[in-house]
Amino acid sequence: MTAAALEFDVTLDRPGFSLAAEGRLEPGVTALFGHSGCGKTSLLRCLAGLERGCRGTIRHGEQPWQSRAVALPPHRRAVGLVFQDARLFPHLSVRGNLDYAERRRREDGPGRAEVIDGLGLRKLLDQAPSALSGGEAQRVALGRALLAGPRLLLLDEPLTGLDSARQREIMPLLRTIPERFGIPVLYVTHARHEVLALADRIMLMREGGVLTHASVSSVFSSPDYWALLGQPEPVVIWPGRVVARDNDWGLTVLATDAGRLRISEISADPGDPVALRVAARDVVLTLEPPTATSMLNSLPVRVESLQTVREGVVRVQLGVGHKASLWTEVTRQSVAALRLETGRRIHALIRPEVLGLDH
Amino acid sequence: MTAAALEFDVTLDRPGFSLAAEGRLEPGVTALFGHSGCGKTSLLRCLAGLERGCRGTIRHGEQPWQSRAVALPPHRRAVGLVFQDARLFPHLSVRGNLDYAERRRREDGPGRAEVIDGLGLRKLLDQAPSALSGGEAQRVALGRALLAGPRLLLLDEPLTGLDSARQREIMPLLRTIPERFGIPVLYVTHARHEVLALADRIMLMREGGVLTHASVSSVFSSPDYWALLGQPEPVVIWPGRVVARDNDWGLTVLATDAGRLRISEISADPGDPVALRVAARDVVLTLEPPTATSMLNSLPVRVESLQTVREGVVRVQLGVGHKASLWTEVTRQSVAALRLETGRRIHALIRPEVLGLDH
Amino acid sequence: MNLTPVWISLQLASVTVAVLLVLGTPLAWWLAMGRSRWRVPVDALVALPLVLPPTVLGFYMLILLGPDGPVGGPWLAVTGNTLTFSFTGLVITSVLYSLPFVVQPLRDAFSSVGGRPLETAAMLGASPRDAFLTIACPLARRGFVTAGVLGFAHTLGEFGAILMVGGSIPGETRAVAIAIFEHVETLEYGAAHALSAGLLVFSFVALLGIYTLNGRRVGVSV
Amino acid sequence: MNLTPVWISLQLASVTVAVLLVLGTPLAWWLAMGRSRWRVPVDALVALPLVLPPTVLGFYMLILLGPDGPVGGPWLAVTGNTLTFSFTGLVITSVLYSLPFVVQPLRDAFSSVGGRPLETAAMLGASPRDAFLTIACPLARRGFVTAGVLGFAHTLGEFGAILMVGGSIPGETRAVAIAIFEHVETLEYGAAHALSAGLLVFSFVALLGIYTLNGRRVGVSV
Amino acid sequence: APLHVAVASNFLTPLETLADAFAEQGGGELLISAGATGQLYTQITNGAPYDVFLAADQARPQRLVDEGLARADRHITYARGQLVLWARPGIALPAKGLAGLRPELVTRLAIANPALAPYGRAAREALEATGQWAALEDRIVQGQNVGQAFQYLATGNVSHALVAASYTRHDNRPAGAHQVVDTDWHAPVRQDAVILERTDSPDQALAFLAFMQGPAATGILQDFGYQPMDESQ
Ligand SMILES: Nc1ncnc2c1ncn2[C@@H]1O[C@H](COP(=O)(O)OP(=O)(O)OP(=O)(O)O)[C@@H](O)[C@H]1O
Ligand SMILES: Nc1ncnc2c1ncn2[C@@H]1O[C@H](COP(=O)(O)OP(=O)(O)OP(=O)(O)O)[C@@H](O)[C@H]1O
Ligand code: MOO
Ligand SMILES: [Mg+2]
Ligand SMILES: [Mg+2]
Repeated sequence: MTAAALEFDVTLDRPGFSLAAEGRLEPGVTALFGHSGCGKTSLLRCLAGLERGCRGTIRHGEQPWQSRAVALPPHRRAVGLVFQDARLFPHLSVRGNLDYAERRRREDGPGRAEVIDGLGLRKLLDQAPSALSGGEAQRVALGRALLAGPRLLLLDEPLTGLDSARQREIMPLLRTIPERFGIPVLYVTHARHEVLALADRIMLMREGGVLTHASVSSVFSSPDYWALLGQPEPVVIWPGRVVARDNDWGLTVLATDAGRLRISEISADPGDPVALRVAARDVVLTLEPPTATSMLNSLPVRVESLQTVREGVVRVQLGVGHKASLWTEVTRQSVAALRLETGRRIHALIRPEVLGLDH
Repeated sequence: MTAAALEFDVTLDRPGFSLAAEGRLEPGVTALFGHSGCGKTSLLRCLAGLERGCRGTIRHGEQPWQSRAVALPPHRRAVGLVFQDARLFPHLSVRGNLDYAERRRREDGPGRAEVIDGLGLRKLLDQAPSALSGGEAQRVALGRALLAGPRLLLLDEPLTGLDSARQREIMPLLRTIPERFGIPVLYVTHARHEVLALADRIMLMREGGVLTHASVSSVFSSPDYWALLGQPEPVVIWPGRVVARDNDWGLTVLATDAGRLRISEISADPGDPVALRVAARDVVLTLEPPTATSMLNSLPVRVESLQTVREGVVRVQLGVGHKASLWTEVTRQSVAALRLETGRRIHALIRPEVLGLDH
Repeated sequence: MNLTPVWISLQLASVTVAVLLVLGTPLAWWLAMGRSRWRVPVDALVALPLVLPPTVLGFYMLILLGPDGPVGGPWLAVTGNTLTFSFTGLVITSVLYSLPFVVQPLRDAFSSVGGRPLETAAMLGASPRDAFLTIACPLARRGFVTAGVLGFAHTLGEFGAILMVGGSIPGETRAVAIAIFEHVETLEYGAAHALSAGLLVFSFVALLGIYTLNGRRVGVSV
Repeated sequence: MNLTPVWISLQLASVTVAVLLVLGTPLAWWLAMGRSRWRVPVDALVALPLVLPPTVLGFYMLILLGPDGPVGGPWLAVTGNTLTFSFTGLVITSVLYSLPFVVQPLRDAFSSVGGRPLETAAMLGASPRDAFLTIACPLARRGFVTAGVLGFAHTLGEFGAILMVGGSIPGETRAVAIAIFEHVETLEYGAAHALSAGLLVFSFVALLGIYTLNGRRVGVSV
Repeated sequence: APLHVAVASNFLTPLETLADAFAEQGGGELLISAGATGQLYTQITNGAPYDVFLAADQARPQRLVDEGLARADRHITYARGQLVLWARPGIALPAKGLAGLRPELVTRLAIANPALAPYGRAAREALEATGQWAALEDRIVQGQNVGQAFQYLATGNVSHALVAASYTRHDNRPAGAHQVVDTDWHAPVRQDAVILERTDSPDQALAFLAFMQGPAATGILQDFGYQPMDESQ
């Protein structure tokens, strides 16, 4: 099994739209995020070799896929592309669609039973594609792509149209595949919770260009991108590490840049990395650390800045520990009651959410 | 303009699946929610007259659409159905698709300019359907259905695949249409935030049957349905009414069953109804009402019940005022620290969210 | 060179194709979409005229359309004209003989279009007729072109049956195929070559025009 | 009744359809999917054999395939056999003459399938050849049936060109169409009716079987 | 090997009878290919594997001789056809022959194509000579050969036909009266036969031509309505 990265620098010109994207995909999940029509599907198609007009270079590990001289045909790229519309083969049953992929399997990948059970396809095997519901078809398409043993997975909104219970069932499968088989996954989605649950890195696109490509935590924590992410409120994502388990109370203790934090027990061992999401609404400011509350974590913080975001609402940036930062939004009245001003030290109760579990 | 309700009691039998659904759709938005494959699309198709095997009765106002004796053909039902896949006519441009619908307009409906601008279609008018991105096609399909002036709108995941900025742009249009034109809208979605933002009522389906059909607030507030709704945490939705505006502080004061609550200013006049959503994570329990916090609302509450939902996490039901109820989840440690037990009186800080605004 | 046979053939082919499209379109539609149990037998029936040698088909048409025949008799009684040896008789024969070339491509095209676009149109208020005309037919355009081309070309080149039913009356039923045949038979190879070449070049240019105009690519997204 | 002509015709039609499918499938594919600027002219060219009257086409084929012809000459030199008045010659003639009936429905079927299923197959590791055989062809099945039916029936009924190139040699090139024709010519109407009826009934049953087996509904979701 | 005879289709039925007689008398089997004279000629010039060609006219055999494809000394006239006027049942034939035909009684008159078929040419000559052509021209329909002209009559589509006399002797002939057209009105329809240069069985072919000119054949030909050969031929 080879764990090769994909490097690309491609352009595509269409009347009224042009794509110019550059990047490097490591094994692991990269979320591709951007407004409808910004060129996500077009980029996937370029990487897969399906866009004739695509110019530039693409290299998978040592193998050039596209350059001035070569253009490896799509079927030789060992790409798995799950299209936005499921595109099952109508003349084959669900089983036939899966078999088709499995017979052409290129490299190691998840096993048939694993795929069928992970995606809940067993009951559907004998059905014709035309007799599937929208979400059922989408799952079959995903399973089919996985069974073909790709070296690069391009997923165009694969969980869109699925209910959240089903999404939660499928996510573990999607999360483990890139690690187990050492393949890069480029995952298009419009759902922030999917990015947070699945992706290691995020590539933000706008109008055919790549705006940024960085870790999910740094992009989500950066105010510059909140608008594009469609975040209604400020958020930070802190990397952390499990340091202890408090079995008496069913708690797990984490070390973060903001200090030690306690959360309700998660199934992770000391040393394991975790990512924590703290949204503005998970932060309560108080003058004093309260005697007892249902919020476990109380941190001394310093007001870094104040900014009125709309009538009556003030966005407060807070510093915690040495380098951690935090946001919340309070009313004008709270600003007065808490006497908030830049530099003021105050207490924050926070309720961090561990990413990669439920959304 | 007639504001007629749709009553139906239909069954549909397929190998391995059977639908049996009954209900009454009033003008306004009803969300149709349920797991993938539970029969949402099938129900829509039955109502539209597209399923030959559909048995039972459907009546729109005074007009029977289906009964033992009659089966009004689909095109005479004045239904607008936005399919899960956009289904634009490939031989017509975007403009042609819109024109097609407008020329066959049946009753009053939103104007052309309103639809084009509300859905952001102006730039796309001359494009061919095959040259649209997934989300663009979805928007055109929605616009086309609106322009045809339907008396009943059936929307099968119309906003799925759109980024949240675009969703926020479209929602106002979708929200006003049922009121302005007196038409019932049945809206299939897997996204809770869309239900909360758009729907008046929700119809929950499971395995071909209608589990419940009631107001969004009562269904979301009922623990029975949280699993099916895919809610990771308990939630209540409280109906409320604007009683005053505190212009000094940019606050709006609401009267609810839980008492008076203050929220940051919303554009509503005294007397206007609002719906408030309070999720478990928006509730902080404290022993005493704190001197000053960034949370505006502090309520005396009574512990109604305690239930361990998973290792280390206890779900607490709280009573507020005379009839309001509230939920939160705390750690086992907090249960001890706050000495939580049934009947105990304690304080809750809550941060209610007004529905129908941003999600 | 006498070009009358050319005009007769062009007229015959045009009228035949027009009649075939008018009759064949609803038939093809019914074959593609119908749910009757007669669908399959009728489908099989449509192809049968092809199986008979043209002159034999012509022979049976002579019986059928003749003044004593089951069709020609009543026709004569009503109109006072015989069907055989008339342009009308030629059209009927050509229509029967070219029927499968028009109906089958159309049927396939309608099947490919399928029921989904029509459902969509119904949801926008289009009646089945409206949807058929504004959606199904445009989407089946490729089938119409193929049907038209095959029907037209086959009628131009057809010869045996037309000869029988038409009686090769100069200026009336002597089509170009008969004329070329006569030139070959009478060893007037020059004239035969010239007429054949003219026919081929004309047809080629016409087809080139049709195919170019038509683009033949709409709806196929690659 | 002498049934040899029937066997000859069935053989001829089978071989012709087989050859046509083998040659016509890639050609139709290229016409449907190719991007060459020769696509449209070739498309127009394919329909041309239809335009000529069969006997005239037969005349040109006779010259082309004859021992002094540009095809028949080299063939004679290499194989020692003449192409004309042989079964092989009949096959070549029928293939040319029925070409449009096979290529055009196939071309339309491939166009309807479009490029998307092939893209999908490529993403699962299928080579273009593999995808063509396992995806495009099965999805174009309706086109294959139509192509086969039209090609077979037209070859069964064809007569003028075959008579010219084949010479009606009993047991070798006298096809059933020629036999029926001769029966009619020699006033043996009884034999002609019997053979014609047999041909029609056989064809009808065969078509019924094909259409029933085929279902002709897969892929159409209504 | 059987002798391969290409025959003009109007002579196919007599030839089948002759072939039986020829075989009976030990002449061997015949392999018969029928077609229009013109077609057969074209085939022969393009290498058709025939041994003997029985044409419906004299021109085509002569051309083959001129072109060196047939041997001049093996060129005979094997039959002399007569033209008959045939009327549908219920229509009286003119007492004074073709010249007396009343045009108003003719709804349609079928002839073979004069450009292609010798009987067609003869029919036209007879109509012109009797002055009927101008009156009937717009009611004349043409079959590609005599056989087709006869089919028009047999299927009831014409009231009259000018066809070969051989049909009057045919077992399956349709009802209706017929009369021979006076041979003065048209040039005689002479049908010539040649042996082709390329034949592998010249002796057998020669034997067949001899048989055709023999008494047994003459009887059969007369039965089929062909005139005996003039001695001058
Ligand atoms: N085949 C095509 N021909 C021409 N323009 C196209 C074609 N496909 C897409 N476009 C245009 O290119 C742009 C990018 O489309 P693309 O499908 O990549 O968007 P996307 O980011 O995937 O959007 P979505 O989230 O809505 O699927 C859009 O403006 C679209 O209109
Ligand atoms: N044409 C069909 N023939 C037979 N069964 C079908 C057909 N269409 C759907 N089904 C089955 O009927 C059930 C309900 O399908 P339906 O499309 O109504 O689901 P849905 O609730 O819309 O799901 P989703 O959210 O995935 O779109 C599914 O189990 C599906 O497999
Ligand atoms: O048989 Mo002939 O050669 O035309 O009548
Ligand atoms: Mg896309
Ligand atoms: Mg659905």
